[in-house]
Amino acid sequence: MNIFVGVDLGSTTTKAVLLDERGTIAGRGITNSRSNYEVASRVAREEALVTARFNLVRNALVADSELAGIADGFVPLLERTFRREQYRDQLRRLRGELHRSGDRGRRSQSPTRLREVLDLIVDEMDERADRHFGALAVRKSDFFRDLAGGDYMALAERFAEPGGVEFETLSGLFDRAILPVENSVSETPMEELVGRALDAAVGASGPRGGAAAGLELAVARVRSTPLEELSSVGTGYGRQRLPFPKEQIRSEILCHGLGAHVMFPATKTVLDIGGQDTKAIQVDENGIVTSFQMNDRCAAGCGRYLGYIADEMNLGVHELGPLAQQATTCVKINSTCTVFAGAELRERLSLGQRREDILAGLHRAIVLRAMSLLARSGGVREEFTFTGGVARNPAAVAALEQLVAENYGERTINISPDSIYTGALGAALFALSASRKAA
Amino acid sequence: MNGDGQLFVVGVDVGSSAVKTAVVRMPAEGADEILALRTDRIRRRDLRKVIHEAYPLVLAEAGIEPGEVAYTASTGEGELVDFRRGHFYGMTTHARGAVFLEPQARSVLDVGALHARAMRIDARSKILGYRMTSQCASGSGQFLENVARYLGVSLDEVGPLSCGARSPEQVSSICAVLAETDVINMVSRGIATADILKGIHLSMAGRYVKLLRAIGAGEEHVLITGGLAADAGLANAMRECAEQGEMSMTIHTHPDSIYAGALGAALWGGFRHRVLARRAAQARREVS
Amino acid sequence: MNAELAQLLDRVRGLSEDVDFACVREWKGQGSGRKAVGYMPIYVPRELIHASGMLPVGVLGAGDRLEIIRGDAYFQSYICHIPRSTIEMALTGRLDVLDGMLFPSICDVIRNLSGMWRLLFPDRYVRYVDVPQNFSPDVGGAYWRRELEQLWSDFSGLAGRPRDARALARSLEIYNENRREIRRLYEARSLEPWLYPASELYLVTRAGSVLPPEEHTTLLRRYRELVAEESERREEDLSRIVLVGTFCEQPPLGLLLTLERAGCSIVDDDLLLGLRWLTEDVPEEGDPLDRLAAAYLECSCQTASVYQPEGRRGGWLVESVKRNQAEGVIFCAPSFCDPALLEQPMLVEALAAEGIPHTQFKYSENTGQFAVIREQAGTFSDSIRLWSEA
Amino acid sequence: MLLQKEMIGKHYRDLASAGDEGSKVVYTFVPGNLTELMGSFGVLPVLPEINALQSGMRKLSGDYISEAEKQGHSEDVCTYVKCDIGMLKKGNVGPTGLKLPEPDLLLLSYTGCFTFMKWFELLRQEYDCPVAMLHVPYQADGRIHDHHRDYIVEQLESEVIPKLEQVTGRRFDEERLRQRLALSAEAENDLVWVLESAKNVPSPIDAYFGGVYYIGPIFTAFRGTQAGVEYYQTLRAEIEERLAERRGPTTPEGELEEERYRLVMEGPPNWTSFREFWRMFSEEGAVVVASSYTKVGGLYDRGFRHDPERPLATLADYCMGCYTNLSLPARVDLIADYIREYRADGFMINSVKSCNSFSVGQLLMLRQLEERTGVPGGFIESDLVDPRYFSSANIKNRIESYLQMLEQKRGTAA
Ligand SMILES: Nc1ncnc2c1ncn2[C@@H]1O[C@H](COP(=O)(O)OP(=O)(O)O)[C@@H](O)[C@H]1O
Ligand SMILES: Nc1ncnc2c1ncn2[C@@H]1O[C@H](COP(=O)(O)OP(=O)(O)O)[C@@H](O)[C@H]1O
Ligand code: SF4
Ligand code: SF4
Ligand code: SF4
Repeated sequence: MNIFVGVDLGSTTTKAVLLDERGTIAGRGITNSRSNYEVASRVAREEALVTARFNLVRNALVADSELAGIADGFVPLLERTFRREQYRDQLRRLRGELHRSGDRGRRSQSPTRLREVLDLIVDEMDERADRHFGALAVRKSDFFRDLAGGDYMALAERFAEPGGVEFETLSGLFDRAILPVENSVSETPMEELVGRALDAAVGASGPRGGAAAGLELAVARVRSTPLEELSSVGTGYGRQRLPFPKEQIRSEILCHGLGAHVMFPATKTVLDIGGQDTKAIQVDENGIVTSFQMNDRCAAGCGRYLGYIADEMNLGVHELGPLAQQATTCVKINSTCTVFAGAELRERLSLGQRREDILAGLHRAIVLRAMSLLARSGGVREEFTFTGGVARNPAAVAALEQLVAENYGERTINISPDSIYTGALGAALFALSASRKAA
Repeated sequence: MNGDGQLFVVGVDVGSSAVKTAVVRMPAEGADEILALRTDRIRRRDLRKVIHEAYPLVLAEAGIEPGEVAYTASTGEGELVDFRRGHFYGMTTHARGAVFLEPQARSVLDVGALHARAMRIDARSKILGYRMTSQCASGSGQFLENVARYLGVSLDEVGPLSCGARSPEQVSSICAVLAETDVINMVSRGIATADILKGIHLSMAGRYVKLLRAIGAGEEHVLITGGLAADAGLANAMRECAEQGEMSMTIHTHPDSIYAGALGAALWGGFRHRVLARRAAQARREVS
Repeated sequence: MNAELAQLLDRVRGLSEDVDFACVREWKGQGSGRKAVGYMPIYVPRELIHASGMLPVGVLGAGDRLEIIRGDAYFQSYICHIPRSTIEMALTGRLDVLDGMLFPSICDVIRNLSGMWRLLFPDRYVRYVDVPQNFSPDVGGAYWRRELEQLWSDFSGLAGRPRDARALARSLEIYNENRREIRRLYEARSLEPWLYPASELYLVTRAGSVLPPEEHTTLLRRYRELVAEESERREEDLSRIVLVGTFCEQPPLGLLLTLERAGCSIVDDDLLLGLRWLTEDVPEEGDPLDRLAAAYLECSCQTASVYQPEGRRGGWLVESVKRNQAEGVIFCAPSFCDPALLEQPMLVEALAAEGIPHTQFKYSENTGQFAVIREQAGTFSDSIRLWSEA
Repeated sequence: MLLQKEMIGKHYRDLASAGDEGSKVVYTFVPGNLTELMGSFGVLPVLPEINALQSGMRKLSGDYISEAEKQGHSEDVCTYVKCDIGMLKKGNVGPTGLKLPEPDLLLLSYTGCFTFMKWFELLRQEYDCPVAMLHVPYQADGRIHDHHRDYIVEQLESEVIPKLEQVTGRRFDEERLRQRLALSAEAENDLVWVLESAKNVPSPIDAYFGGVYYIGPIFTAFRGTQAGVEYYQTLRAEIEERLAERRGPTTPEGELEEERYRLVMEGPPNWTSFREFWRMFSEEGAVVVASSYTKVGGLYDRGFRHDPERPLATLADYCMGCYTNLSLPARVDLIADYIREYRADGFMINSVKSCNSFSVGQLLMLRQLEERTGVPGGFIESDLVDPRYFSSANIKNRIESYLQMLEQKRGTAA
């Protein structure tokens, strides 16, 4: 199968979208951005290839009348199995790195004692893997850093004292070890992990007899289908650093505009709130950008603002929105600067204000800033599409809906669960159309 | 007050990252003496609780009873110190604390978690001029903390690492929050942690030297107070910047610099106590 | 506090917080065909509007009472705040109550704002009032008289009534009386600042930007009487301060309160100059338009927006410090305000020459956090009090 | 270009020796400058704005600005002023390395900017020399009123000329002024021809980055001089040749090969990274065919010429007609016309932090121009001479996105 790749190297996350020749989405992949851009874009791409394979499996099953019944259960099982394998593989590397940095440090603790504690923690993390990837598990994040980090810190707190090691030492070690883990690629090729997952899933899925044989056959066929990349286009904050030639790099503004247009063809106005910048884009009926505005390099008003606040509150970014939605009033936040807002938050908490209400204020603050940008780019026109990571945050969405209604009247607001992939989708479309043109 | 005219005074400096408390003995004559110092990081804890817990502990450390305290003064964000007798403003106390720690100090640079302030003072710690950084946390202590976290080094390591840097990386002023990506960028270009830290120190130092310049600090003894005084890398970078800017000031830190605010508050408290006592005595004399 | 005083203060606070100009709407509703003309702060001859039977309405920004959404879309981050909230009010229909809008020549921001108004509201009456920077009666004076004449004609057209010199003469008197009353209040405050907290004085004065002048004069008088009866207000140990730099964008009320809480007692200020830019009475004799034109040349207050033909800047400030026995000066200018901030070094020089302590900081009308300002003002007043006698 | 360097070099040498030669020196501003009048008195003009921009180009402005801020100037205000004050405090050494003479008179032609007034008041505190204030009314309703012209002429007669007479000890000679005005008009004709050559496709000039070199002499000391006339003759001949050979404009990288985008620019350029900024456009094949900045010292392409027949009135008209003295609606009209007349693909606004006179209202201009012309606009932010406000990556990103947008738009139109 021929595929076209779009990679969006964002400041916080790197996304890849694969299109087939007809322009349908074959796969999507995401990873957190990290210091090695090349690794980030490779991982995102491989992740997308993995989902592409899974999709192929699903299609093969659905196409087969005998197997169609199990497709709904099989693919998620496959995915979970794969993720667990992948997580374990990364844990192995984390263990290695933890040991290595533990040995290097000149600490008062005896290195063996430290190693023992570290092993205790990682062993336990390994056992907990199923909690993240069980059938009913609600996964807190897509990223190893977050999943492992959460477990590690909790366990470190538990084991530090009995193990005679300082918590600070342990947390420092994690911060150090996670970097090389993220910045290198596993020795186990992704294809092999996928293969293992497929085998395991076939084993665990339970069909017997003819169905089992059919399943095995279908899976084998998918495994041997080659996925060939015909062309690729890169975009996003880090696009200049991608190992792509210049003509394969597109401005993220254009990609977001086009991506939003393809997802919601009647889109006129696009708002993208990403990790480190916010863009307001107006597009015409062909998805072509007619004007745009973006903010300055200040975290106030971007996703990182919320990320920072989440850190301050010891929460995950995905927890912020739901909490803020429980607010009874909306506190007015006076600080513009993110760091000062963090301080204001602490101050207000200590004065006894409700966490939910303050959070509501913080969400409103960031959306207000986006509203100005929107106004500057030409206002909110019908239809309006909200993309970027912050579109995943229900409180931000609610605040936006309210402010748009107040200022522009009724507008259709499009939000897709896949909106974080908008830029990458646009890039993939550019890749596809470039290769069509060349042909 | 004891019969011998000595006072015990307490200063509580409520910052945005930590609460600093100091207990000082002020004899009727002779030098004032620090009895106890204490820092309590706030770190997502209830601020009121931190303050209230710290107080008895620091008194115990100083070996005095609550009833013996003549004056408790707050400074910084002192509203929550509801057991205080008076409040003094941050610059007033840092200036006083600085002169107490280093009597020759004529300029004070207070660098805390969110703000930096430069003050020029006289021998009595009177403030002759000052400048503060604006409402952007770029280049603040919190910023440095964030950077350290992204680099995976602890605050104590920051200074020594930076001092050992060979070819510091030029860093423009960057957002304290987005610094993460900038730092990641630098790491991705293979720049050593030490060089990144030194670069950041130099960029911060540049701003601070500018503040000092703006208040007209000349050939003087500059004392760094506040949390970042503990960071040898910053002081070092400041010296380099001052030299480059052909400024002949000398940059100093003091091991107790972080307590300058708390000490200053305590000492001003003692001063006020005596003024008030004198007034009361006078009033009594007038009555009788 | 006396109930009537409390009520009066409530009323003026309500007027200053009202971004919908309800009282102007009310005034217009009381007579058919009534019209109102808005103006940005300073150097606007309100007398001419009044003489044409219209209500002059000061547009002083929206302070912190409006979330700025569209306003920010028109102004880059490095521009002061008052034009943002003003545009926001206009775009949300709040200024529809105004039948015309005047933009005096204060600075490039207000000047360009007048052009923005023309582009955004092509059907409304807009005028840029280019105040002369030449003070010779035959040159700048003649020019100003022509401009005023033009304005007067415009107003009479807008109001639909002929120009009437007698009406103008009466308006001059009414405004003379109003300014006299404000001056009295300032003098009283300078003598006993603890009786007239700056935040109150500000609100009471500010009411004059939306009330008819006759009504405002009565209100001012009543305020002074009520305060005199107020027995709870006692002298406190505060530093006497002159506040400067706040002539256009209005400081949030919280700022004035903060200064006072930090130990500064304001004994003179340059707030609300739009209501008091003429520092003496306009003479009652002669052709009223001539007198009004001449008054600008002879007795208008000095601000950063007006050229000073001779000498060094800041004489008036030193004089105010001395007259009011102030112990220091606080420069408090809106962020990004070029006139005020460029003026400051010259004023500082004048103060330094006299050994008058001073400090400076910036605000914007919607600043909500005063911690830093409190800290600086507090330190300033600490330094005056703790060290001054020693 | 060489010729221009020589002219400027000589001017600064003359200035440096002004004290020895007994020449009188007048400081004044570019918009509304009375060069012909000053010339008729034989005084040498110093233009602090030009010094500031030169300091920016030579990367000295950062130091100067921080010197001024150290003296108590706010970081918020116009950096031209701070750059100038800083230069003064650091010895007043001009762009060619020669010391500048102190002013005998500050001629404050208060045209199109309030900051000018504060600037010269600040200089007056330093030099204690006389100031002649010329208040030029703003063209708020888009036209010149007779009584405004009269007001300016009266000020010239009662304020400016007497002060020039007093400083130089010479009497005002109207005939000499007329001669100079005639020379001005001649050079102005050629300048307009050069600027309008950009109507050709491809354009032989860049009317913004290249344009600043073209306007240099006529906006400064050389209007109304023979040298000025000759400069514009030479320039015109050069462009005629270029046009005949269908050659593109000069860029920092040599001649532009392919004109891919035609742009109109609003707002002054950034000086501290002038070449880098220029390169961001030229590398992508973007040529600026018309700009408003090249009109700050006179709007000649809309018909105004200095007129020797009405010497003082023509000066008044000149002052009132400078670009920044135009109302916002008039500015929008002008740029919209440029976009049409010069067949531009797009327009771009460089909004500089320093200059409220230029910048306030530009975001509204952007909207209005897009609506009126149907051509998309781009918006970038930088500063004149403050290196802290030139974020290269940011600006590049915006320019790149903008140009790609134009290209994409063209792709579908075709
Ligand atoms: N599940 C989620 N719930 C809420 N917010 C999220 C979620 N995922 C991402 N975000 C927000 O989105 C931001 C990242 O957005 P993204 O569009 O990926 O940015 P970029 O393209 O700059 O990397 C994060 O800073 C975070 O605030
Ligand atoms: N040991 C240390 N080494 C380096 N920096 C330190 C150290 N301890 C504290 N800091 C810095 O000092 C800052 C806190 O300073 P402090 O003066 O206490 O601020 P505040 O009064 O605002 O709480 C922290 O943000 C941190 O960056
Ligand atoms: S104001 Fe705060 S969020 Fe914005 S750039 Fe500065 S540090 Fe970053
Ligand atoms: S605050 Fe200053 S800059 Fe802003 S409009 Fe008023 S005078 Fe102009
Ligand atoms: S504000 Fe603009 S026109 Fe005025 S001096 Fe500064 S740069 Fe020049």
